[in-house]
Amino acid sequence: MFEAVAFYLFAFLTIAMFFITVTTSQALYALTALAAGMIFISAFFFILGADFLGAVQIVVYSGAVMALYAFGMMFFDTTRDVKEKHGNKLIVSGLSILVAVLVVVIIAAPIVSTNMSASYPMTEGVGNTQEVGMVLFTKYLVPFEVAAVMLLVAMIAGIVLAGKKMDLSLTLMSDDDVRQVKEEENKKVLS
Amino acid sequence: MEFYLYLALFAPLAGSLFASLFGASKKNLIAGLVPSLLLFTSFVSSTILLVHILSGGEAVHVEMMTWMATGDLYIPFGFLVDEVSVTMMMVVTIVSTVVHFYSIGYMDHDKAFNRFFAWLSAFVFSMMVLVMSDNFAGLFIGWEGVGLCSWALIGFWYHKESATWAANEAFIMNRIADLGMLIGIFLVYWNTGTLQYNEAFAAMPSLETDVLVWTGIFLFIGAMGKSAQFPLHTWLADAMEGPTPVSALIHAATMVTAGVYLVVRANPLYDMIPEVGIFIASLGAFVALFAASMALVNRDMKRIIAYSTLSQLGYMFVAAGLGAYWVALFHLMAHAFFKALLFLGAGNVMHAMHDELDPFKMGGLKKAMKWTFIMMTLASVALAGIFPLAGFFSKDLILEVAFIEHHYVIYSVLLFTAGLTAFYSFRLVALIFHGEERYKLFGVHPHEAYKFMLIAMSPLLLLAIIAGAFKMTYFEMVTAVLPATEYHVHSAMTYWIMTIGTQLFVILAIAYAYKKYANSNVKVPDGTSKMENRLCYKILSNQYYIPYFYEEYLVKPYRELSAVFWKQVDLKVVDATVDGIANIIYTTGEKTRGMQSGNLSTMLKWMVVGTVALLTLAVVFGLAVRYSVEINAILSALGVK
Amino acid sequence: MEITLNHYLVLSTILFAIGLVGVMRRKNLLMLFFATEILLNSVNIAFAAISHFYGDLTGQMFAFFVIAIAASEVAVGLGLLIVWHKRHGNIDLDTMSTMRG
Amino acid sequence: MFDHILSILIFFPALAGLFGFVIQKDSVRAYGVAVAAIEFALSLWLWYAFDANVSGMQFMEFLPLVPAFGINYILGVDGVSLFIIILASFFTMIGIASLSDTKNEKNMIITLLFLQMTMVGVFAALDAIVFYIFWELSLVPMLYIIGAWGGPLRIYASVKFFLYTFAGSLVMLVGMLFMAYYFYQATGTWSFAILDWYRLILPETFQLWLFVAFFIGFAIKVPMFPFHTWLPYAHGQAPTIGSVILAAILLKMGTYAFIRFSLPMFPDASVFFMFPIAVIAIIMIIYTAMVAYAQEDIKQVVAYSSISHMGVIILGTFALNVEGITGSVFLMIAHGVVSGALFLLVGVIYDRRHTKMMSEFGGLAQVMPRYATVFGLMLMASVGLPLTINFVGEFLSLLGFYKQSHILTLLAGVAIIVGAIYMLAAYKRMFFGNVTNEKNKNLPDVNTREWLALIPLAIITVWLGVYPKPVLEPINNSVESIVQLMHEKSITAEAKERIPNLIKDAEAATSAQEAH
Repeated sequence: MFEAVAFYLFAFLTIAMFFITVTTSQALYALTALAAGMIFISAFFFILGADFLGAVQIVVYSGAVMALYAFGMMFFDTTRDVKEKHGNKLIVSGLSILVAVLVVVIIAAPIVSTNMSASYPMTEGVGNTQEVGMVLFTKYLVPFEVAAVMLLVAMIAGIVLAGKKMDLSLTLMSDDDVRQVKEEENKKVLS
Repeated sequence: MEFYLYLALFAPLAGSLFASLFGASKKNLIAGLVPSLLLFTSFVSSTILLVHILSGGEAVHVEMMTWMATGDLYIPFGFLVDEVSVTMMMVVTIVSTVVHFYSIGYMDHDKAFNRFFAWLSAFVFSMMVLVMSDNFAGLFIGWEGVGLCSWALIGFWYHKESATWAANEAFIMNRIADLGMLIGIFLVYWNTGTLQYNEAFAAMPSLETDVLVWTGIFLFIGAMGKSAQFPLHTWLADAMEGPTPVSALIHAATMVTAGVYLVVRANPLYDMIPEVGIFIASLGAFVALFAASMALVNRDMKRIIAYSTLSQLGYMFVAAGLGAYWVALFHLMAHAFFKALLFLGAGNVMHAMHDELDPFKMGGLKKAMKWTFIMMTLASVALAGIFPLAGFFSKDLILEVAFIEHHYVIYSVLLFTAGLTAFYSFRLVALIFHGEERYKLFGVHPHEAYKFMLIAMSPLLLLAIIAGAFKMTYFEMVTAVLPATEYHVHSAMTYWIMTIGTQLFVILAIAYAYKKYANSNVKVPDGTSKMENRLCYKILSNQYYIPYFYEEYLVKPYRELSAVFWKQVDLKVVDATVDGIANIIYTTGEKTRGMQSGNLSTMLKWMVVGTVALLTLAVVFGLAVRYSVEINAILSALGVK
Repeated sequence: MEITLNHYLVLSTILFAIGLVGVMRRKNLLMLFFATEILLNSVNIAFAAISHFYGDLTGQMFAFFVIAIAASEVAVGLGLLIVWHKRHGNIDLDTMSTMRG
Repeated sequence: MFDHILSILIFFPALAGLFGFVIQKDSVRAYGVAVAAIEFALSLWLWYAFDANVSGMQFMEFLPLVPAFGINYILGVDGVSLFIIILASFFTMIGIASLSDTKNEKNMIITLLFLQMTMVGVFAALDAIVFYIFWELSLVPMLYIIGAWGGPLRIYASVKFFLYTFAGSLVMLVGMLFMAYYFYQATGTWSFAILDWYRLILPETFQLWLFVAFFIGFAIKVPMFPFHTWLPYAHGQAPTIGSVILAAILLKMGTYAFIRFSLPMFPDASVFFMFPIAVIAIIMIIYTAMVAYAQEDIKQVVAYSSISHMGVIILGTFALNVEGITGSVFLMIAHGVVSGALFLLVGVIYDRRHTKMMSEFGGLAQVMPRYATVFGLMLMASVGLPLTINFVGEFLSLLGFYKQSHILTLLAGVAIIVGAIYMLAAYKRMFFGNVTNEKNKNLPDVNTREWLALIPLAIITVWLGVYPKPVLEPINNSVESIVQLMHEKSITAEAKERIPNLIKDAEAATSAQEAH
């Protein structure tokens, strides 16, 4: 009973948050709603007994990703609306639902036909975190390491891309200098 | 003897090659003399071979080398001199030697003197290959070779449109027949496994009649082309565009008789299929009458003689078709002599008249050209078949054959044709040599041909007169290989009535011709006289409208269809289809290019659409796999599998 | 009222649909990133649920890697976003048409 | 050294071509002629060393390339390919020697040398992948020749040529891959070796599909009706040397491949498709001959006549007996010589007048008698006059097919009539009559360089027409082994009946002789 109540509650909250995310025109609202939604999702993970995953979800999304977005948004004027032209809503939502249904059908198909057996069964009496650790560092060691490298690469890439001319601080420069820098930029773009 | 065989065969080739060395240079008498002398050598060799055969020697058979050998097929260059081929060799070498020497005079003023001799000798070589070969493939070599030379010689004066047109017509029409010949050869090969005459004929009796009939028909189609039988006859008259010695050699004496030679050579085959023989004989009789009728009104000296040749070829086919092969060959021989003589005489006249061909514009030439007059008259007498000249012995024999074999229709047709022959021959002679000297109206000063030309012609004259005397010698010789049927009318009474009757009939025809055309009332026709406006005159002078028919209903449609095939079908259908496919791909790219608007949002939408499509496929295949048993059941119920 | 796997899958479907709607109709590049996160998370729920109901850890493992990829994507994506904004002063999707064919 | 004669034949011209880049412009022609002459000498040596009595492959070479998938560099020649290789080296030689003044002569000669590599490669390859690579590579130099030295429509023509043939050969590649896969399924090992494939007996349905896949590739190359339309454009736009090589060698790839692949690998399918293909061949013969008659451009006449003759070759190939196939192989060589010569001759007049329209000429026989003579000789060879090279091939091809069908052969035999019609009509328009066009009055006759190319061709034309045995014999032996293989491999009763059993026949013949 508790499980059901929790499920429906969080389901409602998640859907609501994400709905706000995709509909609001305010970037800040969207960001906030997304962060909330992420945290609510972690609740499902806890309900499902995937404690470690839930923790990771909160840490990574609500912590790292959101912070990253927040910092990112500081670079540009988030208060200014991006003018959004909207096409045919029916097509958009129809396609979305169709894809979603199909994805679920495909994911669920092997389960429905009950021809799936657990290759890494959960052992009783062992904590979820421990189990995850066991599997992650044996069977999935190589992918794990690859993922680590990937994250490193992504980090460096992010810095390099975003951090060009980091030595110049626009706030500390005079207006003329800023204009000059801008012109140079424009030239580059034009060329 | 082999040496003489090779000498007879290759001397003309050597002459041809020698003359062609001078092909592009100025007139050189050497280029004419050497081939002529080489041909004379060939003639001497042939004579030696003839003597050898006559004295009871074995047939000379040599195999020079392999030509084609693949699978079971084996074709050598084999040559055979037996009684039949030696006869042909004699005819060919005699006439061609005469024509060669004659041509030295006739082509005297021609720029392409050297080229003429190159081709003429090449023709003789081809003809020798044709008659001497011991297999069908070799025969075909000669067959096509004479066709080539005939093409080159008809179109010798290639700056004349009519000459080149006639050359191409002759070649193409011969090709049509050659296809039949080729099919006949294929039939022989696949049914007997060989193309050698002796082996093939030996294997034939064991074959089904159907096969033999088809073989006979196809081979005869080949013969029809070369011998210009109906309906492939039109080229022969047009071929008169060539120089007159060419007409004498190729289109009277030798090449056109190749068809007769083929039938004679294939006598074991035609003996087995008398029904085809009857067809050949009937066609021959028809052509004899048909060609003679066209000769009646024609106003072109050479064409008249050409039609007469055609008519005589009809006679030969009658004899060959009725199984009297030796008679056919005999008439071939006799005809070669007097017809070549006639042509050469016509050549003299043409020379004298500056290439005028209309006999109505001549008249009274006997004073200026006494010798030519005598020769042509004698040749015409021989042609008409008056005793004791060559034509009497050979032509009357054919009439007898038709009579004895109980083909009275053919007999009466031939008899009637004999009358016509006499009439048109002497119409020609009368118009040219008798009556008023109409040529004066046209300001021509005729002169007799060179002496040596007349001397060159004299052997032919001699032979045209005395050839009949050799009948029995000849008969004994050739019947070694040909069926030796003697044709005697049962009662002597009938025989005499027939012979004398025929003679009288012919003489009457000659007299009528003289009466009508040798007087001084003959005028140059201008298209107004009553006779010229008669329907039958028009039909005859237009050659039964057959050339017109060919031009309108075969040549033109072919030309138009070709243009349609090219312009409409090839460019607008076949090629356009290919280009169309390319264009579809191209325009598809051009159209769908709009999809790549560069707008990320649109592209995302397309991405989603693509995802939908792929996922749907996945689901569908998943379901299909899952329910494969049921699907198969349904399909089999529907009868698909 | 038992909560079954199907409930989770339905939830996942709904979230996925919302994410796709976001992907297709937002013209703000940043919002596009948000929508992508939603898509990834919706699938994560499905993975975790299946993992739970079948007692198999593979689903969770998958979810981990999905999260890792999402994090990298954000890092690189934001970097590119910033570069773009520096160049053009906006992050409107409709202005990004250099891939026009 | 001569163990690797085939590799040398293939790669020597290419290497020499590479080296050619550093040669001085003035001396590049001499260099090209020297290279081609050496190559020709080597190919003659190949002929000399070739044992005519052996029916199988000779001078085999083997070098593993991708052993895991059975892709190996295998070379070898038999009687079928030997003479086409010689012809290829011969034509490259006289092509370079008689090259008229062109811009970028150096590039042209280097391109020709590369083209020679691909041509020899195609005919020597015994591995499907190697064959395919050379097959496709041959398109590149030809594309370049047409595209760089061609007429005004050269881009269209070269692209059409390339895409059309390329599309066809892709289908063929699919067929090859499937064949290899099937081979893997049947034997457990991968192999692309043609000789391995020969040993595989395929079920009839597979044969049919594979035959069609290969057929499309080959038919476009031949080119067979209705895939022929690239050819007139390619010929019309290509420079003389391009047309010569295209007609003499490249077209033969298609017909050669029929004999190398389709017949021995799919005997039942060959029998199954024999009559449809024969009908196509007859359409090719008659239809293209009529189209040729309608042409106004002398080069197009020769181009369409090529298609017409290729029809006879196809017909001979699908006679499926020794006479027919031998004839078709011989006709390939014959047609190579004759059409190559005709294109060279057209090039001669084009160099002088820069037009190919027949209406521009007329009466050339008076101005250029030697030219007219050689043209006449080649024309008569093309028409198929006995004692010229073409006749032997045409006669044997038709003779062979007559065994299979009387009526169809009769129709195909129309070739000798329609061929004469368009050729003689073209000759008449160009050479006969009076010289009407002022520009033609003072045309120089054939010059030394042109004689250099034409005399050997004329000699071959007559020599092989009179004495074809040296060529016919090796071809015959190889073809016999192919036919025997086909008979043994065939499954259906009809195929067994249509394809003669040489051994049995031979035994029957000997026993019959003994009975005598």
